[in-house]
Amino acid sequence: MTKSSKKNHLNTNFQIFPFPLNVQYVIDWVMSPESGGIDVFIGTVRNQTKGKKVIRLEFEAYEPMAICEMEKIAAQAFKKWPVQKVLIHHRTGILQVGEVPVVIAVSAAHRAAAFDACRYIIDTLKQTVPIWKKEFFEDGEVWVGAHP
Amino acid sequence: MTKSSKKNHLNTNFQIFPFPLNVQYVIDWVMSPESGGIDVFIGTVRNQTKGKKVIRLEFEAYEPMAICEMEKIAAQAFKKWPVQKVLIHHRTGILQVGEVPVVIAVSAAHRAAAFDACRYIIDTLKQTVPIWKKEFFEDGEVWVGAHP
Amino acid sequence: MKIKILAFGIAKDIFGSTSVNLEMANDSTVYNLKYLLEQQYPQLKQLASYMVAVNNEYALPGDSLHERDEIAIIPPVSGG
Amino acid sequence: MKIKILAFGIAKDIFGSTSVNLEMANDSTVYNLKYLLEQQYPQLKQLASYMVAVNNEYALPGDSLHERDEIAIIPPVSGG
Repeated sequence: MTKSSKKNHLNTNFQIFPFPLNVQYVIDWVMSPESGGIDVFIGTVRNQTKGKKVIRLEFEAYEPMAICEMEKIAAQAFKKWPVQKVLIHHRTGILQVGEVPVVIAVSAAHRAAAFDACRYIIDTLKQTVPIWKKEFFEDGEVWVGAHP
Repeated sequence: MTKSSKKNHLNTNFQIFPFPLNVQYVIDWVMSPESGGIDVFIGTVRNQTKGKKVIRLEFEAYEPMAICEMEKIAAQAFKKWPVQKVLIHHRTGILQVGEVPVVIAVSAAHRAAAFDACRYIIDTLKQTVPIWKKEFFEDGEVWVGAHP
Repeated sequence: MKIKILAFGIAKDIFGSTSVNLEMANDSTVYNLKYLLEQQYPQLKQLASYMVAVNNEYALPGDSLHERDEIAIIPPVSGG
Repeated sequence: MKIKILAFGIAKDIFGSTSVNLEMANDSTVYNLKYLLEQQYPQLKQLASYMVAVNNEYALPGDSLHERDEIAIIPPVSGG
Protein backbone atom coordinates (compact mmCIF):
# COMPACT_ATOMS: atom_id res chain seq x y z
CA MET A 1 0.00 0.00 0.00
CA THR A 2 1.42 3.38 -0.98
CA LYS A 3 1.21 6.48 1.17
CA SER A 4 -1.20 7.97 -1.35
CA SER A 5 -3.71 5.15 -1.11
CA LYS A 6 -4.79 6.51 2.27
CA LYS A 7 -6.77 9.11 0.38
CA ASN A 8 -8.79 6.49 -1.48
CA HIS A 9 -12.49 6.08 -0.88
CA LEU A 10 -14.48 2.88 -1.24
CA ASN A 11 -15.26 3.52 -4.90
CA THR A 12 -11.90 4.83 -6.09
CA ASN A 13 -8.43 3.31 -6.24
CA PHE A 14 -5.43 5.36 -7.43
CA GLN A 15 -1.93 3.97 -7.19
CA ILE A 16 1.52 4.45 -8.64
CA PHE A 17 3.71 1.35 -8.62
CA PRO A 18 7.41 0.80 -9.40
CA PHE A 19 6.62 -2.84 -10.33
CA PRO A 20 4.32 -4.61 -12.85
CA LEU A 21 0.59 -3.85 -12.65
CA ASN A 22 -1.77 -6.72 -11.84
CA VAL A 23 -4.71 -6.66 -14.26
CA GLN A 24 -6.58 -9.50 -12.54
CA TYR A 25 -6.46 -7.57 -9.26
CA VAL A 26 -7.80 -4.50 -11.09
CA ILE A 27 -10.78 -6.38 -12.49
CA ASP A 28 -11.61 -8.09 -9.20
CA TRP A 29 -11.46 -4.69 -7.49
CA VAL A 30 -13.87 -2.84 -9.80
CA MET A 31 -16.47 -5.64 -10.01
CA SER A 32 -19.53 -5.53 -7.84
CA PRO A 33 -22.96 -7.22 -7.74
CA GLU A 34 -24.47 -3.88 -8.84
CA SER A 35 -22.33 -3.59 -11.96
CA GLY A 36 -23.39 -4.81 -15.39
CA GLY A 37 -20.33 -3.77 -17.36
CA ILE A 38 -16.66 -2.95 -16.87
CA ASP A 39 -14.46 -1.13 -19.34
CA VAL A 40 -10.72 -1.59 -18.91
CA PHE A 41 -8.09 0.38 -20.79
CA ILE A 42 -4.59 -1.10 -20.79
CA GLY A 43 -1.75 0.98 -22.17
CA THR A 44 1.13 -1.06 -23.59
CA VAL A 45 4.66 -0.08 -24.60
CA ARG A 46 4.79 -0.02 -28.38
CA ASN A 47 7.91 -1.05 -30.30
CA GLN A 48 7.94 2.16 -32.35
CA THR A 49 6.87 5.79 -32.37
CA LYS A 50 6.48 7.77 -35.60
CA GLY A 51 8.32 5.00 -37.45
CA LYS A 52 11.31 5.01 -35.09
CA LYS A 53 12.21 1.85 -33.17
CA VAL A 54 11.68 2.14 -29.39
CA ILE A 55 14.03 0.10 -27.17
CA ARG A 56 12.37 0.85 -23.82
CA LEU A 57 10.57 3.59 -21.89
CA GLU A 58 11.13 5.21 -18.53
CA PHE A 59 8.28 6.76 -16.53
CA GLU A 60 8.73 9.27 -13.75
CA ALA A 61 5.90 10.59 -11.56
CA TYR A 62 5.44 13.48 -9.15
CA GLU A 63 3.55 11.04 -6.98
CA PRO A 64 1.48 13.07 -4.48
CA MET A 65 0.38 15.53 -7.15
CA ALA A 66 -0.30 12.72 -9.65
CA ILE A 67 -2.66 11.11 -7.14
CA CYS A 68 -4.38 14.49 -6.55
CA GLU A 69 -4.91 14.94 -10.30
CA MET A 70 -6.23 11.38 -10.65
CA GLU A 71 -8.73 12.18 -7.89
CA LYS A 72 -9.90 15.26 -9.78
CA ILE A 73 -10.37 13.29 -13.00
CA ALA A 74 -12.33 10.58 -11.22
CA ALA A 75 -14.50 13.20 -9.47
CA GLN A 76 -15.35 14.65 -12.90
CA ALA A 77 -16.14 11.16 -14.22
CA PHE A 78 -18.51 10.52 -11.30
CA LYS A 79 -20.17 13.87 -11.98
CA LYS A 80 -20.55 13.26 -15.72
CA TRP A 81 -21.66 9.59 -15.81
CA PRO A 82 -23.44 7.09 -13.53
CA VAL A 83 -20.36 4.98 -12.80
CA GLN A 84 -19.76 2.83 -9.73
CA LYS A 85 -16.02 2.34 -9.26
CA VAL A 86 -12.97 3.97 -10.83
CA LEU A 87 -9.43 2.59 -10.67
CA ILE A 88 -6.24 4.14 -12.08
CA HIS A 89 -2.91 2.35 -11.69
CA HIS A 90 0.26 3.75 -13.27
CA ARG A 91 3.78 2.35 -13.47
CA THR A 92 7.04 4.17 -12.90
CA GLY A 93 10.57 3.10 -13.81
CA ILE A 94 11.97 1.28 -16.84
CA LEU A 95 9.46 -0.57 -19.04
CA GLN A 96 10.26 -2.91 -21.92
CA VAL A 97 8.19 -3.23 -25.13
CA GLY A 98 4.92 -5.04 -24.33
CA GLU A 99 4.86 -3.97 -20.68
CA VAL A 100 1.94 -2.03 -19.22
CA PRO A 101 2.40 1.61 -18.08
CA VAL A 102 -1.25 2.22 -17.18
CA VAL A 103 -4.47 0.39 -16.40
CA ILE A 104 -7.79 2.22 -16.02
CA ALA A 105 -10.96 0.36 -15.07
CA VAL A 106 -14.50 1.64 -14.63
CA SER A 107 -17.58 -0.30 -13.58
CA ALA A 108 -21.16 0.82 -14.10
CA ALA A 109 -24.68 -0.57 -14.12
CA HIS A 110 -24.82 0.02 -17.88
CA ARG A 111 -21.92 -0.21 -20.31
CA ALA A 112 -22.24 3.18 -22.04
CA ALA A 113 -21.21 5.02 -18.87
CA ALA A 114 -18.26 2.68 -18.32
CA PHE A 115 -16.99 3.23 -21.89
CA ASP A 116 -17.47 7.01 -21.81
CA ALA A 117 -15.85 7.45 -18.41
CA CYS A 118 -12.88 5.17 -19.13
CA ARG A 119 -12.08 7.03 -22.33
CA TYR A 120 -12.47 10.42 -20.65
CA ILE A 121 -10.12 9.33 -17.87
CA ILE A 122 -7.27 8.18 -20.13
CA ASP A 123 -7.64 11.23 -22.42
CA THR A 124 -7.55 13.61 -19.44
CA LEU A 125 -4.80 11.73 -17.60
CA LYS A 126 -2.53 12.26 -20.59
CA GLN A 127 -3.15 16.02 -20.37
CA THR A 128 -3.06 16.75 -16.66
CA VAL A 129 -1.42 14.06 -14.51
CA PRO A 130 2.25 14.89 -13.73
CA ILE A 131 3.90 11.79 -15.12
CA TRP A 132 6.68 11.91 -17.70
CA LYS A 133 7.84 9.41 -20.28
CA LYS A 134 11.34 9.14 -21.72
CA GLU A 135 11.71 7.17 -24.95
CA PHE A 136 14.95 5.29 -25.53
CA PHE A 137 15.94 4.79 -29.17
CA GLU A 138 18.96 3.03 -30.64
CA ASP A 139 20.62 6.43 -31.11
CA GLY A 140 19.49 8.42 -28.09
CA GLU A 141 16.68 9.30 -25.72
CA VAL A 142 14.03 11.98 -25.42
CA TRP A 143 11.48 13.24 -22.88
CA VAL A 144 8.22 12.97 -24.84
CA GLY A 145 6.56 16.28 -25.67
CA ALA A 146 9.12 18.42 -23.87
CA HIS A 147 10.11 20.46 -26.92
CA PRO A 148 7.88 22.00 -29.60
CA MET B 1 -10.14 -25.93 -28.19
CA THR B 2 -13.68 -25.85 -29.51
CA LYS B 3 -14.67 -27.02 -32.96
CA SER B 4 -15.37 -23.45 -33.95
CA SER B 5 -11.90 -22.15 -33.08
CA LYS B 6 -10.56 -23.87 -36.20
CA LYS B 7 -11.96 -20.96 -38.17
CA ASN B 8 -9.88 -18.42 -36.24
CA HIS B 9 -7.14 -16.46 -37.92
CA LEU B 10 -4.01 -15.11 -36.29
CA ASN B 11 -5.64 -11.81 -35.38
CA THR B 12 -9.06 -13.03 -34.24
CA ASN B 13 -10.19 -15.31 -31.44
CA PHE B 14 -13.85 -16.26 -31.01
CA GLN B 15 -14.92 -18.85 -28.48
CA ILE B 16 -17.95 -20.00 -26.56
CA PHE B 17 -17.21 -21.67 -23.24
CA PRO B 18 -19.40 -23.57 -20.77
CA PHE B 19 -16.96 -22.64 -17.96
CA PRO B 20 -15.57 -19.37 -16.49
CA LEU B 21 -13.76 -17.00 -18.86
CA ASN B 22 -10.09 -16.25 -18.19
CA VAL B 23 -9.48 -12.50 -18.43
CA GLN B 24 -5.71 -12.79 -18.00
CA TYR B 25 -5.56 -15.16 -20.97
CA VAL B 26 -7.63 -12.68 -22.98
CA ILE B 27 -5.24 -9.80 -22.28
CA ASP B 28 -2.12 -11.86 -22.96
CA TRP B 29 -3.66 -12.98 -26.25
CA VAL B 30 -4.51 -9.52 -27.64
CA MET B 31 -1.23 -7.87 -26.62
CA SER B 32 1.54 -7.45 -29.14
CA PRO B 33 4.74 -5.39 -29.53
CA GLU B 34 2.93 -3.32 -32.19
CA SER B 35 0.03 -2.37 -29.92
CA GLY B 36 -0.12 0.79 -27.86
CA GLY B 37 -3.52 0.32 -26.28
CA ILE B 38 -6.03 -2.39 -25.45
CA ASP B 39 -9.66 -1.87 -24.62
CA VAL B 40 -11.40 -4.69 -22.77
CA PHE B 41 -15.12 -4.88 -22.12
CA ILE B 42 -16.23 -7.29 -19.41
CA GLY B 43 -19.93 -7.96 -18.99
CA THR B 44 -20.94 -8.95 -15.47
CA VAL B 45 -24.16 -10.44 -14.09
CA ARG B 46 -26.00 -7.68 -12.27
CA ASN B 47 -28.06 -8.37 -9.14
CA GLN B 48 -31.13 -6.63 -10.54
CA THR B 49 -32.90 -5.63 -13.74
CA LYS B 50 -35.45 -2.82 -13.83
CA GLY B 51 -35.56 -2.84 -10.03
CA LYS B 52 -36.27 -6.59 -9.80
CA LYS B 53 -33.85 -8.85 -7.94
CA VAL B 54 -31.99 -11.30 -10.22
CA ILE B 55 -31.03 -14.67 -8.68
CA ARG B 56 -29.00 -16.02 -11.60
CA LEU B 57 -28.87 -16.10 -15.40
CA GLU B 58 -28.72 -18.85 -17.97
CA PHE B 59 -27.13 -18.36 -21.40
CA GLU B 60 -27.79 -20.56 -24.40
CA ALA B 61 -25.95 -20.23 -27.74
CA TYR B 62 -26.47 -21.53 -31.25
CA GLU B 63 -22.75 -22.08 -31.34
CA PRO B 64 -21.71 -22.43 -35.01
CA MET B 65 -23.92 -19.53 -36.08
CA ALA B 66 -22.80 -17.43 -33.09
CA ILE B 67 -19.17 -17.86 -34.16
CA CYS B 68 -20.12 -16.92 -37.78
CA GLU B 69 -21.81 -13.74 -36.56
CA MET B 70 -18.82 -12.87 -34.34
CA GLU B 71 -16.60 -13.22 -37.42
CA LYS B 72 -18.81 -10.81 -39.34
CA ILE B 73 -18.72 -8.24 -36.55
CA ALA B 74 -14.93 -8.49 -36.28
CA ALA B 75 -14.57 -8.18 -40.07
CA GLN B 76 -16.59 -4.95 -39.90
CA ALA B 77 -14.42 -3.68 -37.04
CA PHE B 78 -11.23 -4.36 -39.04
CA LYS B 79 -12.78 -2.51 -41.98
CA LYS B 80 -13.87 0.51 -39.92
CA TRP B 81 -10.84 1.02 -37.65
CA PRO B 82 -7.07 0.31 -37.67
CA VAL B 83 -7.18 -2.43 -35.04
CA GLN B 84 -4.72 -5.29 -34.61
CA LYS B 85 -6.41 -8.14 -32.75
CA VAL B 86 -10.01 -8.84 -31.82
CA LEU B 87 -11.14 -11.40 -29.24
CA ILE B 88 -14.70 -12.33 -28.26
CA HIS B 89 -15.32 -14.95 -25.56
CA HIS B 90 -18.87 -15.74 -24.40
CA ARG B 91 -20.13 -18.01 -21.63
CA THR B 92 -23.02 -20.45 -21.77
CA GLY B 93 -24.84 -22.18 -18.91
CA ILE B 94 -25.85 -20.97 -15.45
CA LEU B 95 -24.14 -17.80 -14.16
CA GLN B 96 -24.40 -16.34 -10.68
CA VAL B 97 -24.42 -12.61 -9.85
CA GLY B 98 -20.92 -11.18 -10.39
CA GLU B 99 -19.91 -13.81 -12.97
CA VAL B 100 -18.78 -12.83 -16.46
CA PRO B 101 -20.94 -13.72 -19.52
CA VAL B 102 -18.75 -11.95 -22.08
CA VAL B 103 -15.26 -10.54 -22.57
CA ILE B 104 -14.32 -8.51 -25.64
CA ALA B 105 -10.77 -7.26 -26.16
CA VAL B 106 -9.31 -5.16 -28.96
CA SER B 107 -5.69 -4.07 -29.43
CA ALA B 108 -4.55 -1.22 -31.66
CA ALA B 109 -1.54 0.99 -32.23
CA HIS B 110 -3.59 3.96 -30.92
CA ARG B 111 -6.27 3.85 -28.27
CA ALA B 112 -9.11 5.61 -30.12
CA ALA B 113 -9.48 2.69 -32.55
CA ALA B 114 -9.45 0.15 -29.70
CA PHE B 115 -12.21 2.03 -27.82
CA ASP B 116 -14.37 2.57 -30.91
CA ALA B 117 -14.06 -1.02 -32.12
CA CYS B 118 -14.65 -2.60 -28.70
CA ARG B 119 -17.82 -0.59 -28.20
CA TYR B 120 -19.06 -1.35 -31.71
CA ILE B 121 -18.47 -5.06 -31.13
CA ILE B 122 -20.45 -5.33 -27.89
CA ASP B 123 -23.28 -3.14 -29.24
CA THR B 124 -23.55 -5.25 -32.41
CA LEU B 125 -23.10 -8.58 -30.62
CA LYS B 126 -26.19 -7.79 -28.54
CA GLN B 127 -28.18 -7.26 -31.74
CA THR B 128 -27.03 -10.06 -34.02
CA VAL B 129 -25.25 -12.95 -32.28
CA PRO B 130 -27.62 -15.88 -31.59
CA ILE B 131 -27.19 -16.17 -27.84
CA TRP B 132 -30.10 -16.04 -25.42
CA LYS B 133 -30.33 -15.06 -21.79
CA LYS B 134 -32.88 -16.30 -19.27
CA GLU B 135 -33.30 -14.28 -16.09
CA PHE B 136 -34.25 -16.12 -12.90
CA PHE B 137 -36.17 -14.08 -10.34
CA GLU B 138 -37.50 -15.08 -6.92
CA ASP B 139 -40.94 -15.57 -8.48
CA GLY B 140 -40.19 -16.96 -11.93
CA GLU B 141 -38.02 -16.81 -15.01
CA VAL B 142 -38.07 -15.10 -18.39
CA TRP B 143 -36.22 -15.21 -21.73
CA VAL B 144 -34.99 -11.63 -22.08
CA GLY B 145 -36.57 -9.65 -24.93
CA ALA B 146 -38.70 -12.55 -26.18
CA HIS B 147 -42.02 -10.76 -25.82
CA PRO B 148 -42.93 -7.16 -26.73
CA MET C 1 -39.12 -32.90 -48.51
CA LYS C 2 -38.56 -33.49 -44.84
CA ILE C 3 -36.83 -30.70 -42.91
CA LYS C 4 -35.56 -30.45 -39.35
CA ILE C 5 -35.80 -27.15 -37.49
CA LEU C 6 -33.57 -26.33 -34.52
CA ALA C 7 -35.05 -24.26 -31.70
CA PHE C 8 -33.30 -22.04 -29.16
CA GLY C 9 -34.34 -19.89 -26.21
CA ILE C 10 -38.08 -19.36 -26.00
CA ALA C 11 -38.64 -21.19 -29.31
CA LYS C 12 -37.42 -24.35 -27.59
CA ASP C 13 -40.04 -23.80 -24.87
CA ILE C 14 -42.77 -23.20 -27.50
CA PHE C 15 -41.85 -26.34 -29.45
CA GLY C 16 -41.37 -28.29 -26.23
CA SER C 17 -38.20 -29.64 -27.84
CA THR C 18 -34.78 -28.60 -29.18
CA SER C 19 -35.94 -29.48 -32.71
CA VAL C 20 -39.02 -30.35 -34.76
CA ASN C 21 -39.42 -32.18 -38.07
CA LEU C 22 -41.74 -30.90 -40.82
CA GLU C 23 -42.86 -32.18 -44.20
CA MET C 24 -42.83 -29.39 -46.81
CA ALA C 25 -43.14 -28.99 -50.57
CA ASN C 26 -39.80 -29.03 -52.43
CA ASP C 27 -39.93 -25.38 -53.49
CA SER C 28 -40.81 -24.01 -50.04
CA THR C 29 -39.49 -20.69 -48.80
CA VAL C 30 -38.71 -19.22 -45.41
CA TYR C 31 -42.06 -17.42 -45.66
CA ASN C 32 -43.88 -20.75 -46.17
CA LEU C 33 -42.04 -22.24 -43.21
CA LYS C 34 -42.99 -19.39 -40.89
CA TYR C 35 -46.63 -19.68 -41.97
CA LEU C 36 -46.70 -23.43 -41.32
CA LEU C 37 -44.96 -23.10 -37.95
CA GLU C 38 -47.30 -20.34 -36.82
CA GLN C 39 -50.27 -22.60 -37.64
CA GLN C 40 -48.85 -25.38 -35.50
CA TYR C 41 -47.34 -23.14 -32.78
CA PRO C 42 -49.49 -19.98 -32.52
CA GLN C 43 -47.36 -18.71 -29.60
CA LEU C 44 -44.68 -17.83 -32.18
CA LYS C 45 -46.92 -14.94 -33.23
CA GLN C 46 -46.71 -13.47 -29.70
CA LEU C 47 -42.93 -13.06 -29.84
CA ALA C 48 -41.48 -9.58 -30.22
CA SER C 49 -40.02 -10.95 -33.48
CA TYR C 50 -38.16 -13.99 -34.69
CA MET C 51 -35.84 -14.83 -37.58
CA VAL C 52 -35.08 -18.00 -39.48
CA ALA C 53 -31.45 -18.99 -40.02
CA VAL C 54 -30.44 -21.24 -42.89
CA ASN C 55 -26.98 -22.81 -42.74
CA ASN C 56 -25.83 -20.39 -40.00
CA GLU C 57 -26.98 -17.25 -41.82
CA TYR C 58 -30.02 -15.08 -41.24
CA ALA C 59 -32.46 -15.82 -44.10
CA LEU C 60 -34.95 -13.55 -45.91
CA PRO C 61 -38.65 -14.51 -46.38
CA GLY C 62 -38.11 -15.28 -50.09
CA ASP C 63 -35.11 -17.60 -49.60
CA SER C 64 -35.85 -21.21 -50.53
CA LEU C 65 -35.21 -24.19 -48.32
CA HIS C 66 -33.56 -27.46 -49.27
CA GLU C 67 -33.67 -30.88 -47.70
CA ARG C 68 -30.22 -30.88 -46.07
CA ASP C 69 -30.22 -27.24 -44.94
CA GLU C 70 -29.55 -26.55 -41.27
CA ILE C 71 -32.61 -24.51 -40.33
CA ALA C 72 -33.06 -22.74 -37.00
CA ILE C 73 -35.61 -20.48 -35.34
CA ILE C 74 -33.90 -17.41 -33.87
CA PRO C 75 -36.05 -15.59 -31.29
CA PRO C 76 -34.87 -12.11 -30.18
CA VAL C 77 -31.23 -12.47 -29.13
CA SER C 78 -30.02 -11.28 -25.72
CA GLY C 79 -26.38 -12.23 -25.38
CA GLY C 80 -23.60 -10.11 -23.93
CA MET D 1 12.48 33.89 1.86
CA LYS D 2 14.22 30.71 0.81
CA ILE D 3 12.25 28.35 -1.40
CA LYS D 4 12.98 24.87 -2.72
CA ILE D 5 11.80 23.88 -6.20
CA LEU D 6 11.31 20.26 -7.21
CA ALA D 7 12.12 19.27 -10.79
CA PHE D 8 10.80 16.38 -12.88
CA GLY D 9 11.37 15.00 -16.37
CA ILE D 10 13.33 17.34 -18.58
CA ALA D 11 13.33 20.07 -15.88
CA LYS D 12 15.48 17.76 -13.77
CA ASP D 13 17.93 17.50 -16.69
CA ILE D 14 17.96 21.32 -17.13
CA PHE D 15 18.57 21.95 -13.42
CA GLY D 16 21.04 19.05 -13.28
CA SER D 17 19.32 18.08 -10.04
CA THR D 18 16.00 16.90 -8.61
CA SER D 19 15.63 20.26 -6.80
CA VAL D 20 17.09 23.75 -6.57
CA ASN D 21 17.00 26.36 -3.79
CA LEU D 22 16.27 30.03 -4.50
CA GLU D 23 16.21 33.19 -2.43
CA MET D 24 13.16 35.33 -3.26
CA ALA D 25 11.33 38.37 -1.89
CA ASN D 26 8.53 37.57 0.56
CA ASP D 27 5.72 38.70 -1.73
CA SER D 28 6.92 36.81 -4.82
CA THR D 29 4.51 35.26 -7.29
CA VAL D 30 4.65 32.30 -9.67
CA TYR D 31 5.36 34.84 -12.42
CA ASN D 32 8.39 36.19 -10.52
CA LEU D 33 9.64 32.64 -9.97
CA LYS D 34 9.42 31.74 -13.67
CA TYR D 35 11.26 34.94 -14.59
CA LEU D 36 14.05 34.22 -12.13
CA LEU D 37 14.38 30.57 -13.18
CA GLU D 38 14.48 31.48 -16.87
CA GLN D 39 17.36 33.90 -16.15
CA GLN D 40 19.32 31.15 -14.43
CA TYR D 41 18.22 28.28 -16.73
CA PRO D 42 17.54 29.74 -20.21
CA GLN D 43 16.77 26.24 -21.58
CA LEU D 44 13.41 26.45 -19.78
CA LYS D 45 12.35 28.94 -22.47
CA GLN D 46 12.90 26.28 -25.15
CA LEU D 47 10.31 23.91 -23.67
CA ALA D 48 6.97 23.49 -25.44
CA SER D 49 5.50 24.85 -22.18
CA TYR D 50 5.84 24.31 -18.46
CA MET D 51 3.69 24.87 -15.41
CA VAL D 52 4.43 25.57 -11.77
CA ALA D 53 2.67 23.51 -9.11
CA VAL D 54 2.24 24.81 -5.58
CA ASN D 55 1.27 22.29 -2.89
CA ASN D 56 0.27 19.67 -5.50
CA GLU D 57 -1.98 22.03 -7.49
CA TYR D 58 -1.31 23.75 -10.80
CA ALA D 59 -0.69 27.44 -10.00
CA LEU D 60 -1.53 30.61 -11.95
CA PRO D 61 1.07 33.33 -12.69
CA GLY D 62 -0.45 35.71 -10.11
CA ASP D 63 -0.50 33.18 -7.24
CA SER D 64 1.88 34.10 -4.41
CA LEU D 65 4.49 31.81 -2.96
CA HIS D 66 5.21 31.17 0.71
CA GLU D 67 8.26 29.83 2.46
CA ARG D 68 6.96 26.33 3.27
CA ASP D 69 5.08 25.75 -0.01
CA GLU D 70 5.93 22.61 -1.98
CA ILE D 71 6.85 24.09 -5.34
CA ALA D 72 7.49 22.03 -8.48
CA ILE D 73 8.29 22.64 -12.14
CA ILE D 74 5.93 20.63 -14.36
CA PRO D 75 7.20 20.26 -17.94
CA PRO D 76 4.73 18.91 -20.55
CA VAL D 77 3.28 15.69 -19.11
CA SER D 78 3.35 12.42 -21.08
CA GLY D 79 1.94 9.68 -18.86
CA GLY D 80 -0.42 6.92 -19.92
